Amino acid sequence: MSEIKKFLYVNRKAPYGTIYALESLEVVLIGAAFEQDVSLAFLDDGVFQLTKGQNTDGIGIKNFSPTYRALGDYEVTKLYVEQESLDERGLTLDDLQAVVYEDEDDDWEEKPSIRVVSRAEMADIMADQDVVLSF
Amino acid sequence: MSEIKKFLYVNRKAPYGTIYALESLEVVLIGAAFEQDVSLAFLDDGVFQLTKGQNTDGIGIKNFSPTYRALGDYEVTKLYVEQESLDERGLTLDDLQAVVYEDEDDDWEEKPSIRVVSRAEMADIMADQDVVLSF
Amino acid sequence: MKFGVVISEGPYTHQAADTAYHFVKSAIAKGHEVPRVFFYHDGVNVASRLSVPPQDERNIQQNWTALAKDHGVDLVVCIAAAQRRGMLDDNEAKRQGKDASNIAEGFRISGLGQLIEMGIQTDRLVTFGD
Amino acid sequence: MKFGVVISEGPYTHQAADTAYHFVKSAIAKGHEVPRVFFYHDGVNVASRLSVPPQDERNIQQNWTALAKDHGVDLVVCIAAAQRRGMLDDNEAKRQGKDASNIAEGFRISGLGQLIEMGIQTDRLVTFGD
Amino acid sequence: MSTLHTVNKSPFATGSLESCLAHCKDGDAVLMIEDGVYGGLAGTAVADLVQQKAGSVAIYVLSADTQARGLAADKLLQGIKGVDYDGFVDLVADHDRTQSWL
Amino acid sequence: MSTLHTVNKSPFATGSLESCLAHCKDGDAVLMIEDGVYGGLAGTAVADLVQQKAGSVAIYVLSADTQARGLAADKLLQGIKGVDYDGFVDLVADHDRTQSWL
Repeated sequence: MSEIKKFLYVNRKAPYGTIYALESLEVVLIGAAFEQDVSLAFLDDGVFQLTKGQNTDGIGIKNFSPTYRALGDYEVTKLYVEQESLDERGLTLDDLQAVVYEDEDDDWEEKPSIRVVSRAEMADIMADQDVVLSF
Repeated sequence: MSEIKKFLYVNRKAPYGTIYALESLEVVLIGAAFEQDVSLAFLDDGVFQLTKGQNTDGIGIKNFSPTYRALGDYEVTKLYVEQESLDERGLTLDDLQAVVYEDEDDDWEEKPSIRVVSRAEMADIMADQDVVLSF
Repeated sequence: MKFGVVISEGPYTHQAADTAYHFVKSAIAKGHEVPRVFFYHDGVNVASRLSVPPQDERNIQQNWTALAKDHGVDLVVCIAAAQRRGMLDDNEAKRQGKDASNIAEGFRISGLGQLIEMGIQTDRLVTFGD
Repeated sequence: MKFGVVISEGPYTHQAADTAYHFVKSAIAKGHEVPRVFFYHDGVNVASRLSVPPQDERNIQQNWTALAKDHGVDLVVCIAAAQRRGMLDDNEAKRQGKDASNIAEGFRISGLGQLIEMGIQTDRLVTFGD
Repeated sequence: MSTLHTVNKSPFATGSLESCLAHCKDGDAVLMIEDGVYGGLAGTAVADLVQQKAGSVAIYVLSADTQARGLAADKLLQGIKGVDYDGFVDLVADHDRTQSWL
Repeated sequence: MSTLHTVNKSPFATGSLESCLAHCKDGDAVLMIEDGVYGGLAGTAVADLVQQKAGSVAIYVLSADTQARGLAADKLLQGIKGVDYDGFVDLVADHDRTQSWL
């Protein structure tokens, strides 16, 4: 297991209506222990997973959105969000919660984990992986 | 249970990829014994349920398309198929299997059960029901 | 008014069983009757007493069992859908030669006729699915 | 070549477990290795030994169990996904204080690490889902 | 005689909302629940379609579902009303039938 | 370095095929399986989109799935190739990775 592979977790579904977003996150957290090169892609309805201000008291389902903010502690620091997907949904980066990590290669400076990319860039990212897991 | 209600079974999903089409048909067959006023609506991908020439040997799932042809024996004789849904899918009535019934009020003449209707007519049919079951 | 409710999707995977639960609770609190809830398709999986959700999540099966107990709601699991998906009560397990059952208290297995009957006998029917 | 396979949806409801079965059979027949199949989300429900499909339909669980036996495929059911959905083996049932288990022969319950490990150790990973 | 239509799917993921709107009649009501509430967002690729229909059809969102998803009231299209589960029950009672667009 | 994309949803029901085609690169392959095979039909609302992409991307349908659904070969778009499960396996082996558009 010394080989390092590029893992991409592709998130295309909204949270709460179905469990895929939550169970995707559970894989990411466990996967972090394997020290692979991990990226997360949020496109189509997957971008809704990152909206800020989620409050699930009314539906009685656990709010797991704070967990995204903890990903930096697991050294999961590349969250690619597709611009076109945001646009179609009337969202901007401002509607998403801030997710940051401390860059150990840059004097632990706090940097944003969310990187907004174009559809073409997202296609490039997808084409650069060893393993693609879809949720 | 002497009251007769209008029941509409709404079929909007394709067969085999998911089980909804089959399990909808199972309800229709059981429901026939209750002597209600039954109609079936096929719209959106539901129109694919009625295509002719289905052969499921390769996928190892039971072919239930012949069951639609038996509906007449259960006095289920109103199968409404939406024209616009056919058009969007490149289908015509010719691509669907023939489903017929014998009209007891007309000297047992054989008549088609499939009635192609416009979207506006489908909306009228939906608005004329007591109970709508969606699959 | 009498409401009939259909649940078509399994617990946790889809929100349907949660939304239906809040709806039925509200309907009863507002003085309506909900004589029966019918579990069809993957909805039959809601009835499993073997479910062990994380401690900080709701227990969907237990919520329904409590509702049945407190308000006399008849929770009917479709037998044909249940057999395919491995949901059995003690009788069914014996009849099918299976060594275990998994249906929780408050749920009963019966035929699709109960769905049609619910449609006939209630004033409104609401389906929660996928 | 080594293939890893993920199944994300339950039996009968979605075609995923069927398509995956035909795919794995073909892969093995063509001389590839399929060391492991990982069942996640509702895919865990494929492992139920309590399933009783109609006699004229395929038995999805038995198909997988046979494949595991004949070709040594490691059928891993995700423990976290399984607990929520009421899929337990004897050990888990005892640990959780449940009075029954329902996992079929040939399947074993384990953690999500087995999915990642499969991704690392195989040449290709294919997901069948909804 | 009117119908309550419920839509529980995101309009960006499936065609359920579009099909619902194409089949509902003047005086009907549409209630967006679960992932369906995204159909109530302003400024989206489907906003015009929804806004157009909002003249002849009453459109609601289930507030518990918009809150869960972080959709503040000021992000929703004008004229869309939020209801709680009690309001959902009232809508079912007040219309002659309920049709679920699954 | 190229990717095999699988699509298992009807393009009339969900946006998966459209999203897949918008993200695949020249030289990639798209395999339509299960309800995804409807994307291979000629004369549909999405046929132009698929036909357009078929120049730069190889498009396949799983024959067992087209046959199950009664889609005769002459109803499919030109240039779309049918494969059996063995062909599916070959496609997975021949591309560097497989991405499932669920």
